[in-house]
Amino acid sequence: MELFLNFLASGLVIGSIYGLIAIGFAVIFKTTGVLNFAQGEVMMLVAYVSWSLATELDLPLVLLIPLVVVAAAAIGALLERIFIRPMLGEPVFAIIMVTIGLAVTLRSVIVLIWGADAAAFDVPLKGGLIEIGPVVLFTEQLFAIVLFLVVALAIFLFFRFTRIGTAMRATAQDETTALLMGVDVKRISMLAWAIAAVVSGLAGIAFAMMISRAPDMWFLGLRAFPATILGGLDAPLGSGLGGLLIGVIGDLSEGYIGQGLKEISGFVVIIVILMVRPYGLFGQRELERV
Amino acid sequence: AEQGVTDGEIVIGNVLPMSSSAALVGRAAHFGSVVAADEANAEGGVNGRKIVIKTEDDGYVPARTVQGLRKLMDEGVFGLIGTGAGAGTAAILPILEQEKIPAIVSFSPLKAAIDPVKPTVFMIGASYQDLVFAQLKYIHDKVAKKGARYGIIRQDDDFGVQVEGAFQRAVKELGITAVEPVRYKRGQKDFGAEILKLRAEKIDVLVAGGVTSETPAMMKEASKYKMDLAMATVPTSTLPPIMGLAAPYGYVYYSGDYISPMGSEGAAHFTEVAKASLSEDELKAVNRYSLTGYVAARMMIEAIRRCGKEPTRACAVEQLQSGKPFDTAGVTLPLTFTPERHISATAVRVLKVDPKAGSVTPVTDFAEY
Amino acid sequence: MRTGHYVESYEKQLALTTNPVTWAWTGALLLGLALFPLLVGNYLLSVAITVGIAAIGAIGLNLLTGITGLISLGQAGFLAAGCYTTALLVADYGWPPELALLAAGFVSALLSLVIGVPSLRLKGLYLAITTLAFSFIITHFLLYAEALTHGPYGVRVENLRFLGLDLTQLDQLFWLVLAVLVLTVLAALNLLRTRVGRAFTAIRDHDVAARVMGISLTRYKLAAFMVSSFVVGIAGGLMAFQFRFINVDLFNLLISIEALAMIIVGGLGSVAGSILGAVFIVLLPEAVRALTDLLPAALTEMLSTYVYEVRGLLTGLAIIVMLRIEPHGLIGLWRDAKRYWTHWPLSV
Amino acid sequence: MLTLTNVQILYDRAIEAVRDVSLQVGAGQIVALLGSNGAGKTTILKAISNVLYPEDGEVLHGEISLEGADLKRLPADEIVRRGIVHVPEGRRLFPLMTVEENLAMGGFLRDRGELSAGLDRVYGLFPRLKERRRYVAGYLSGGEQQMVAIGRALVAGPKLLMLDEPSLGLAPQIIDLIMETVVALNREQGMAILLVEQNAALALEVAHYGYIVENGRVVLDGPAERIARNEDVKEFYLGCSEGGERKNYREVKHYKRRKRWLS
Amino acid sequence: MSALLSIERVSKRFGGLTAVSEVSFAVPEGAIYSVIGPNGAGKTTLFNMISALFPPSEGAIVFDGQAVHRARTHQLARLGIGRTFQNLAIFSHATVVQNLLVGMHHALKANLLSAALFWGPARREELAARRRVEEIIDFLEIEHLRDLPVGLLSYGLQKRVELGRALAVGPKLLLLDEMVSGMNAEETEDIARFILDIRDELGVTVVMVEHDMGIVMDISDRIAVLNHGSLIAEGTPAEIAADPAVIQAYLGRN
Ligand SMILES: Nc1ncnc2c1ncn2[C@@H]1O[C@H](COP(=O)(O)OP(=O)(O)OP(=O)(O)O)[C@@H](O)[C@H]1O
Ligand SMILES: Nc1ncnc2c1ncn2[C@@H]1O[C@H](COP(=O)(O)OP(=O)(O)OP(=O)(O)O)[C@@H](O)[C@H]1O
Ligand SMILES: [Mg+2]
Ligand SMILES: [Mg+2]
Repeated sequence: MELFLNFLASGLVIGSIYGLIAIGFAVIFKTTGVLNFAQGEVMMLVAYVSWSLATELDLPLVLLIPLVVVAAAAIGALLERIFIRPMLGEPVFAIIMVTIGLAVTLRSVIVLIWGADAAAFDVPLKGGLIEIGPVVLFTEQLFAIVLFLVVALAIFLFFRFTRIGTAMRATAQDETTALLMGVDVKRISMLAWAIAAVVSGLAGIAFAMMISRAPDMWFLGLRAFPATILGGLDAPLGSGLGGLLIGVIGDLSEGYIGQGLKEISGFVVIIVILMVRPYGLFGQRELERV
Repeated sequence: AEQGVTDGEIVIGNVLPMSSSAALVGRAAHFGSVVAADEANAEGGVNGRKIVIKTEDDGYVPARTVQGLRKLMDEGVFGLIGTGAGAGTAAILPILEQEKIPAIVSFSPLKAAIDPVKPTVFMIGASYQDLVFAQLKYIHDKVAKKGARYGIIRQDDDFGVQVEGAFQRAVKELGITAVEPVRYKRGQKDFGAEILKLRAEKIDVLVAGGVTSETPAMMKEASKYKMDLAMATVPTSTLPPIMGLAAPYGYVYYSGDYISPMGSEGAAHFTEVAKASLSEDELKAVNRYSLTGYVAARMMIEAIRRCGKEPTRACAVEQLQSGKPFDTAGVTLPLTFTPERHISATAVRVLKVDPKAGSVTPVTDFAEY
Repeated sequence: MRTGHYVESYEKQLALTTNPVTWAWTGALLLGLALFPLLVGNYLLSVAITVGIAAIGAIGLNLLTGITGLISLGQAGFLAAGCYTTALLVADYGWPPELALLAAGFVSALLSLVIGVPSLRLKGLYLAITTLAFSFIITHFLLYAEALTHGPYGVRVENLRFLGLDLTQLDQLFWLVLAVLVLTVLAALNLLRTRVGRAFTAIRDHDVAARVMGISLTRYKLAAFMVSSFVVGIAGGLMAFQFRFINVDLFNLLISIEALAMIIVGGLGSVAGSILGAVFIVLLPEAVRALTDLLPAALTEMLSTYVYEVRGLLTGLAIIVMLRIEPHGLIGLWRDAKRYWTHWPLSV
Repeated sequence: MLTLTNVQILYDRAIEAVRDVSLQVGAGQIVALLGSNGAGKTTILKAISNVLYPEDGEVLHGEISLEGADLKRLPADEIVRRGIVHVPEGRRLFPLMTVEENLAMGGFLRDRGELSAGLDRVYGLFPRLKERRRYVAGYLSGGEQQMVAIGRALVAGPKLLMLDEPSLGLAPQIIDLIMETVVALNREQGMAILLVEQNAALALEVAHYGYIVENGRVVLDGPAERIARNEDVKEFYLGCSEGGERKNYREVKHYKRRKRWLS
Repeated sequence: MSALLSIERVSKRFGGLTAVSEVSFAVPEGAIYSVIGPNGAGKTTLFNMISALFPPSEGAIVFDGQAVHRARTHQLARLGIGRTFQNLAIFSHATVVQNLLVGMHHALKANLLSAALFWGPARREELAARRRVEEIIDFLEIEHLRDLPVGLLSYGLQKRVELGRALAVGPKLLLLDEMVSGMNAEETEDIARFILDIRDELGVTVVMVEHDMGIVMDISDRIAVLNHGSLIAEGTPAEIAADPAVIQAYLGRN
């Protein structure tokens, strides 16, 4: 039992990271219909920028986090403005391709600025141990889980209760009509990118604090993508849960089966679940009506 | 004249991951070879010719390793000292063999490169198997208590296979008590479940077979449960950034190497010449892999030198496998190859790494395992 | 101006092209390509071989994704299946490479049925992830089924003679790849002008209407999967010839993304676009490399360690700029250019 | 209040969908815009709302202004803010959202009070929608969808309402209802209405003024009654035979007379 | 005249909603038969069941002597049912010719291999199909649009192409869902003429759903009226026009 709980906790930790990134994917998809292949890179960029802020300014976490949120939002909005905005109205696939190009670009930019070495992300919060019953967690690991819960709640409230949230959904379903309703589609798209950058950026920071900030962090993005699908592409909250699930399943299967099944097990579960629910656990099914 | 040889120059090539996540090692290796070339050129070159290093970037993509090599070949290259990493080396082996290009593999010891012997392909450096086994033997003999339990976490590729090979050998030869090996997929960074599993097995010794930042990540998880571990690792764990990452977790661990660590006496000569030949920025990129690059380049250059005025590839190969020792300026013991044995510098020294103090100290002498 | 060229019979309507000019161009192009090895060095030749194989794979993917609208991120898996089939059959079972190459297609196609059947219910990115999952499972299998696949050690292929060609020679390998590419292009174009290809596009454009018009979704989606992965499998088989030493690292996720990039940049649903896309994506890093090599030495010196990042940056930007200029891909650019020239001097 | 002068519109920088169209909608007026399929009516409405760009459409020449202010440069949301609301052709609901969410999107720019008042008004007008309010819009029948589309625009509280084929797919009773509503909105609230219709008889019955567009050009305009008396309009738009009474579709001829305005 | 299509006590429920409830009527062979009713009455749902897009919750549909309500959608084209859709369902990226050719799908035989080779029979049947398509193009007077992508055509023309595609199926029964909505009098007239010709010259039975009472009353042989999913009247146009229930539920004051 103790072992099981620890596996569970460790799965939840990494699952929280996946979950946050997955929320980022879903927010952009839900509003613009675009799969952002650069999500992992945006996350990495935010993590690096935050790292620099943290090392240069030596701020306590309570001040650092708001600063980082602002920076991340700015980064997301800026990227959207420069790279995505001009593609508005073009075929979705072209925009997806732009995000692939953006991913390549960002990876290089990051190494260009910060070099190729990995470095520790040290903040005052780091290093403490917390015991919850038999489960032991580093403070930063607990931080990741808490971060996930807070962000998930915020996202839920946002889409549920704000008009902008509804407008974002509307935009994804029919951009032109959204325009006709007076929705500023451009601003919506920018907002989606900003939110996604903040959410996944926080994941990047949490991850960097736990492991390190390194130029191959972007790969986490691709790993979190299946989580989005598991939860449902157009369901940010569901995607987040998908992330948790993938994390937990991975660690449990590694723990009890082994054989390098950590990653594969997640995929097997996805296949099985999609057979039963073709639009993920929480996704809305596509309309088929003539 | 032979390919890559002109009136004034001899071109030696590298195909290395200069970009991508492996750039940390690729660049270091490149600069190592540049230092060797500059050193030779400063002394008037090789029989009147300057050594030119040409490096192609493969971005850690095997298909591009092949293209890099083809490009070097088209532009004229005498021999190769950087051969891409892992799968990249594998991908160019058939070409090296077919075109009879002298090559010294030093960057990632790929068993297939020299076993069976390929006529023109050489390798310096002990296999990962030897590197890890040396540490296990040391730990078994000197460190661990009687009846200690040994665990391993290793990557599920050819590199990981070699690491596990050492582990299995230790089981057989040293009679250690081993628990079920744990494998992980390349790219994985979180090791919560893996460590938990080994903790449940109550291990005392861990072979941490991560490539780079994976090793500190394993240490971190282990430190969470205050596990008392002796750890064997692979050579990358002596790289400064990796040591930096490992420092907070309080573990002093072992590593093994066939070259002297940076900052040690053996590397003193290299460090000195490097200062003369590299810029400030470039010096920052120098690490252990610069030493291997340096040694490989030095050997290639020396082989060419021994061939006299009209060096040919055939001659260089012959010189390399002549059995006559090559001096490596103290980085390793003098090295030799023979026609039957294309691997050298297999003697390994166990190193004790104290990341907090930033020190890497040899705890054994060079020995064959 | 190409006026005055009329199509007079249905026979001609159906032909791939009736225009003598097009025929002449195609002929010249093929001849040029066949002579290519005599004109260039090994580097360009090996790049060309990579382009050729990539183009075959991209056509395969485009049949599935561009034409039938089933997005796949599993290209790496099918490539790996084909590549390992050929390599293992030649290396361990002594099959002649000719047969082993065909077998690559068939094994890959069969495998796609395993994936296709459960995927029938899925759409869009949900399908994409399932294919991705299967490709991970395939490579996992290749890595762990050591007895069959040599696992992490990889497979070495020797003695490659193919219909009298010596495939260890780059020029002869090039001819083989070119021949396979030409056959693939012809087969794909033929498929597209018959009921099968139309059924594929119908499914993409409106699957309900397609069903009402008598097209069985099950059958044609599976057919699309099979045809596509047959072609991709063949491309994988050719990779076995190209590398002669293979292991699973050749088939990572980035390959799948790159394959998708090829057909998007080239033009979704277009055979010619697939080829253009493959050319673009494979050549881009090489072109950027050549370009940075042209920089004055002083500048390169200054960039020193940064030059590789600068290259990566330029590569990414090139993709972005290309799509901003022509969101419909290179094939759109090509069509625009053609329209321009046929209407010249009336065009502005 | 709305004026278009010499407007030319191109798609893809190549296809000229509208050339040299001028039209006006006076305050408190109902203006009918008639024309056969592909004439360019929808394109004109999209130009006014400034939503051509996603389709690569562009107003190349001409002026579009509302009460003297130039509309061409304004973003779509600003145009809505100024009171021009456009009911697009073919319903264009947000198919995955519920009926009520769709209607609420119409009030995106309005405050909560106005929004709920708007919803109530629409439910009063189309009780069927109230029954279906929690229903996902994509599953509604064609006609129900059309009701949502119109309702959604009304929630926005327009000064100028542009209706693109509102009668499309609606049962005769509902068409009557909608036309009555249009007239009522116009009479009671002074709402100006630009009505694109295929059902010319209906449109000319309620409109004050009419334009006939063909092949991207205005071929005829004038007060509605006058247009209704035009011989060509009678034959081609109102389906009347030479004599004046409605033709029977069973007796349609296989040849056609040329339209005079084209000759 | 015998019944080509009979609807026998058919019901359809979506969750709690009964969209069609115990509807029965028969369409005689060679008839032009209209189904009318208020919005949401269940007309399209009925069509969807006839073309086997989903099965009825209860009841049977018999076409040409066969029970088809449990058939697979794609089998119906072969049996001889063609249809158009209320909300355009064309293949918008394909040209007019290609759209029509898709309609002929079931009549062609080529399989994967022969198609890839494009040799012998595969080639011959494509030629024959192309000829047949040209006849339909002539019939619908869309010669000038032959090679245009359908997505670029205006709404009315797209509907015409859809009609052509349904004809290409070579149907015995043609289901037309709101063919003339969004068309002006002139275009409606064209469609009326086509429908009459299709019945008279090609001998195809037509069932249509329309809200345009002009065309319904003028060219239908019989009319069925649905309201809230139930059949409230059935008869000749004259009978329907005079039926008070129909006037109350549907026709209104006009
Ligand atoms: N996105 C587009 N790209 C290219 N051409 C277009 C586009 N949209 C419309 N067109 C063309 O512009 C012309 C006018 O189209 P529009 O939709 O405005 O006509 P309409 O009068 O509204 O017709 P309908 O009564 O059928 O709705 C048509 O010839 C059409 O083919
Ligand atoms: N697939 C479906 N899922 C759920 N409800 C549906 C579905 N299809 C139709 N409905 C509901 O069934 C009812 C009948 O719809 P149907 O489309 O058959 O009406 P209709 O008679 O064709 O109306 P219209 O003339 O407006 O097109 C409607 O209330 C609609 O909301
Ligand atoms: Mg229109
Ligand atoms: Mg209907």
